[in-house]
Amino acid sequence: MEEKKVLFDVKNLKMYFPARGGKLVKAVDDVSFKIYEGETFGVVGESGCGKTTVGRTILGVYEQTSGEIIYRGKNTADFKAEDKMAFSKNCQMIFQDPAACLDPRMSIGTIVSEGLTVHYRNMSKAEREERVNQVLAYVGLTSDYASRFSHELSGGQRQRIGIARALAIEPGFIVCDEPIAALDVSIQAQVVNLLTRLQKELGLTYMFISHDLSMVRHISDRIAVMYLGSLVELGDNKSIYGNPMHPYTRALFSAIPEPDPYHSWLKSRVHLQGEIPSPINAPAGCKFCTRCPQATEQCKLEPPALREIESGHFVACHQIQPVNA
Amino acid sequence: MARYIIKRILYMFLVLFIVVSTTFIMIHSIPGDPLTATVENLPEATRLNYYARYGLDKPLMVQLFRFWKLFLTEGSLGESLKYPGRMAEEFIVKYAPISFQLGIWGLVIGVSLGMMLGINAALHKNKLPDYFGTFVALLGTCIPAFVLAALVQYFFTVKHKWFPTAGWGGAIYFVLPVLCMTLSPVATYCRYMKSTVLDVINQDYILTAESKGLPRGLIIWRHVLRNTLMPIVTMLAPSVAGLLGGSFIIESMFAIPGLGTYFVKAINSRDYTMVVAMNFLFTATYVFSLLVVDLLYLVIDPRVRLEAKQNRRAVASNVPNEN
Amino acid sequence: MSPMKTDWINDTEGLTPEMFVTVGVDESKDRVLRPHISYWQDAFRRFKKNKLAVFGAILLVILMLLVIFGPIMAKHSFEETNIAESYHPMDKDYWFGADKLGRDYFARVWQGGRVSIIIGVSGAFICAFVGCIYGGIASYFGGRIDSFMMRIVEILSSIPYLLVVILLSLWLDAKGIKTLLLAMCLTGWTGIARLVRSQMITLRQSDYVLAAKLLGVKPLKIVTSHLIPNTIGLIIVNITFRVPSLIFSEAFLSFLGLGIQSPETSWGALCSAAQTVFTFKPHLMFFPALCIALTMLAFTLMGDGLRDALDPRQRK
Amino acid sequence: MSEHLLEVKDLAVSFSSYAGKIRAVRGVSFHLDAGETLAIVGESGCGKTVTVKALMKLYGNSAAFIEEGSSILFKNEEVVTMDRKQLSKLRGEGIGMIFQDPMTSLNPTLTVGYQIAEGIRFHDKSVSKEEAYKRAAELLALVGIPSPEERIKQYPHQLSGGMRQRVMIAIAIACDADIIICDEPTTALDVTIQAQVLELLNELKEKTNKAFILVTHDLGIVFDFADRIQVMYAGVILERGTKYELFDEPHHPYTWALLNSVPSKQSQRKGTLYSIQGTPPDLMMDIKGCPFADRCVYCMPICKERMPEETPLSETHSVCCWLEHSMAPKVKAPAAGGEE
Repeated sequence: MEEKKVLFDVKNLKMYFPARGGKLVKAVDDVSFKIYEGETFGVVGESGCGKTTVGRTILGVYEQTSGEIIYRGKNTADFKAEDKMAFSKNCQMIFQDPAACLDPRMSIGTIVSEGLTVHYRNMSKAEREERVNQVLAYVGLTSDYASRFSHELSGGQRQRIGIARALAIEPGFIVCDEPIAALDVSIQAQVVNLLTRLQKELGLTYMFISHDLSMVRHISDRIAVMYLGSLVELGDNKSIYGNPMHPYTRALFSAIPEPDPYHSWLKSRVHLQGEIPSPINAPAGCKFCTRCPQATEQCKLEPPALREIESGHFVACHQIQPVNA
Repeated sequence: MARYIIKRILYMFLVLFIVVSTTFIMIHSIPGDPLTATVENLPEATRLNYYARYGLDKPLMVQLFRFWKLFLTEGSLGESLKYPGRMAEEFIVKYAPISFQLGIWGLVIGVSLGMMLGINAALHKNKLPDYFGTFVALLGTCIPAFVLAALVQYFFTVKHKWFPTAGWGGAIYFVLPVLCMTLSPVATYCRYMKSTVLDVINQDYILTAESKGLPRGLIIWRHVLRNTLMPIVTMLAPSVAGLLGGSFIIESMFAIPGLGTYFVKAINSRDYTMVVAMNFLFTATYVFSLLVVDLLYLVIDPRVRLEAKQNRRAVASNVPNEN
Repeated sequence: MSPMKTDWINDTEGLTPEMFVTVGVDESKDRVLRPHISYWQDAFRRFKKNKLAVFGAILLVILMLLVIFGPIMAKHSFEETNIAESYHPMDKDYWFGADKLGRDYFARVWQGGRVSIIIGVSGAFICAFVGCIYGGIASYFGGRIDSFMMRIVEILSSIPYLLVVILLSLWLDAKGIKTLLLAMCLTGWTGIARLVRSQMITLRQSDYVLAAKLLGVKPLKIVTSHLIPNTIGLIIVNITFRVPSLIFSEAFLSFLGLGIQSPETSWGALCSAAQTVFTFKPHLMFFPALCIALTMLAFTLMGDGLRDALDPRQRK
Repeated sequence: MSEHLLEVKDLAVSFSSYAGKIRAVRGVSFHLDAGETLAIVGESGCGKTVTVKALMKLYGNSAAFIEEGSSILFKNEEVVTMDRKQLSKLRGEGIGMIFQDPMTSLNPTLTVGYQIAEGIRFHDKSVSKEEAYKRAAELLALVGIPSPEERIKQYPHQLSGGMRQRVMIAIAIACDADIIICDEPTTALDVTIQAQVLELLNELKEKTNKAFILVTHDLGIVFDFADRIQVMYAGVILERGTKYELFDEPHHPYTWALLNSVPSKQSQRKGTLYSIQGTPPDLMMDIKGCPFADRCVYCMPICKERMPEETPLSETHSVCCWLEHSMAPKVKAPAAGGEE
């Protein structure tokens, strides 16, 4: 396999938000990972694990508390104005709620061409229209839609418009933030098929954030598992799903409902006690130690580092030792 | 919790201080003074004498300081400029109870009547009670209090001599003024209560209550009304302020010796002390009603209670919603 | 199990083989069927459906026409005094009769209406303008500036506005439209400032504004293309409700003698003057009072209709 | 007379809206016996929630009504014609319900204990306040909430989502209802919490002889929880059967789509998922023929003309599809999760 090109290199990213009473919500707490060009990088975790914040922070929606985000070898903190423009042209986002991500007062055509007016200033009106129609065709909609308003569309159609808006300026990287969570089962499949098709045709890189573990398994090349702001496990699809090592990952994956009457996932799952602590009062050591069946004194005191256990498979757990160590 | 309450009380005093000081400064910087407002061609010496007596010759800030010092040490609001030798608080003690009685009766009757009409309208949407509520609410918003007062006076005191025209005596003098004062709160609260009840009725927990088999009356009493109180309570403080203003007209039309009539008189005669004193009273009433509303929240809504307990101030959190 | 016809699968009566050819999904069917309407068209359609609101709008138009043309139509000027015609009864010459000084009451009522409506409308627009800018600035900068600006609003709104009016009229040593307007607007804008601020904050956190930011759209462009269009409906509704409340306040202040001074007049001033002779000449009170009531009614009904038409929560 | 605990016949429910009548449920018949679990599966807007709410005439403030000709027999008593008093008894004592969103389904201004106890006290007037709260605490313990004595004094916002859903379950079983309706009970919950809540429901199922109706869009949780499944679409039942029958030999193209649009362990990564084109029909319209016809890849001209009748395939399995007809082409179900 040839050397993969690194698109994003995220190092020790921390994103804290001020909370009531002078406390801090540690939404993302010391997370490092790389995203390679052309891959789908899946991020999974339960609510409050910081997966959305990670996605938004690397796109520059929030200014990180600390840590570095290196985009194509350049630190985003050192970006000049033209770098920022190039970055925003190249890195886009798809949102969870298709109803909320479209301005109700704008026609679909205006929404889709919004980015064109910024990044393709020289385009004539006719060219812009043509581009809008072309992008709409990409996502499987006719040019009739350009003059419509979002309230006239169904949920699945709106999500396609959200995708078309991002695609219009020909980005290379798209953060998909729970793009299917608000959709019906049959529509989910439509959107996921569209995303995989577009990736093949346009060579896109995705960061696919979702709590739907079976969809992430379906679409991702590499997967990061997050728990309470920390990255607990990172690896390629096969090793994460085939050989989950972190106790949380194991519990999480065993709780994926399997549509199979002959095999009860419910009974065979790894049982987890208790619930996720609030990110304001997260445990000092390993974030998972309050619920982990294997937790020791060390886990309570010391946060585990993310170590490479197998080639390309990283786990943050004191109890798991590298294979060839 | 105690810290929260103390904080709110301190804040109340701060607002009161700022508002009263501002009005003090504003009114003392008005061109013209009490003396020239009443007597013309006054000898200069008399004028300066008069100023010296009331300390009006001092710089504004000194006057302000003296005012607060007097209030804090002796609880006095100063000597009336128009009635020498009489203190402002004497007037307040004498006339305020009448105004407050009128205001409180108007508010209590208006709010409760309005709420009842509103609830009924919401529970019988698109039926007779709903139309009736809408009609009353429209009537209340469209007819100014002074027009109603004039009509009421005409019909009940001139045409049919059922009530005394004006003045102040027993309970009978009370009826018409209070009636006129209730109209506006009835309308406001009827409208507001209707929309709030409709909001609450569509909440999921009402469905939960229904699924337990509870009868409609119990659901309305226990689940609907309790949750409509929050927004209604929020409106009370502005209502108190509105009624105080409204009582001015009613008092003057029914010749009731309340503070309202006095206020206008005091202003026209440039009686600074009286104006500041009365403004003090009005602002204090308003700010105090804001405090009461805040404390009522504590009683009604356990969420606010919990926050107060943990002594947190509401800060808009910008943590993204994760789902 | 309920009994079912099991022979249904073999019942071929009336069926032809052509009916059983697989045709699959007709792709062209996946199109929007609903009629194509923009946001404002939709709002207008909704407004038209509300009969009461349409009634309010028509009523308002009639009142406006009367206010504009009433003083012209009258046979006498509203200022022209004629003691000989004091309390002239209603007849062909004096349609609404005459007042104590023999001035044509018809002309005075509509002239008063001009003043009342000018105060209401311009006051509402001034309040909206100031409030929008203030609320917009507070929400745009956020943080400390925002909370400081909102504290000021809080304190300003705890000053009874009656006091402000009185103080101002004394301070400026003038009673009249300008003083009234200034006084009512001095504290009147706080409500809309709060409204605009909270709406802007909500909008700024919305996904579509975030999407625009990520597309690299400049902040000012976001304000003009997303924030303002999505707040405008709210502001329109607020203005519609503020107009009658200002007319009401004006009437109230004029009634107390703090407002418009003779020979200029307003509906409130007319009511105030008529109050003393109410028992003998009730019509002098009736006309201006009715005008106030009808104007209030028109604006309230229209405001209700506009709110229902423009409120995005009601959209389906 | 019916030998079943619950027997529903030709149930049709409509809403009146300003734009016209929305026919949400269009003639649904099914039954339920004590101790068994029935799942109603379908996408949003298919009428599954409306159907189960109709079982206790629970519409809240919406303008829904049951059409004439519908019949719901609960223990041989007609629910459709019940008056308020009978309904009060039915709700809580006969049928209990768990709602989708535990964050909004509990009254924020009342304590958890009160909300459990009020149902108990209303249905059994002889229970004192103390006893009712004691029972509430016992119920909380039963649904797996630690230190129940303290929890009953707490307000809903002090509990996490999973805890609140447990409280909802306690409320539903407080008066010993015969049927527990679970309306999307885990949709709003995280995966690990979902498993905990489902396990609790499974425990309750095993411990008691209650009948359960599970309403969900998630096929994953259906197979582990239900005995029988019925698939709903646009207000009608398209296919029904035991979970084994539906999993092994689904007959309706819509069932195929539902089963295959979710990627499974076996499905090929990044392959095309089996998807359905288009969107469900507008329920305001009259639907001639099969409601799924417009989106069905096997659609035939007859499908758009006439609604197919229910074809029994076994004692428990039946399907409504023209493909079953002797004149229709023989179609094989697509393989799970593969490429089309």
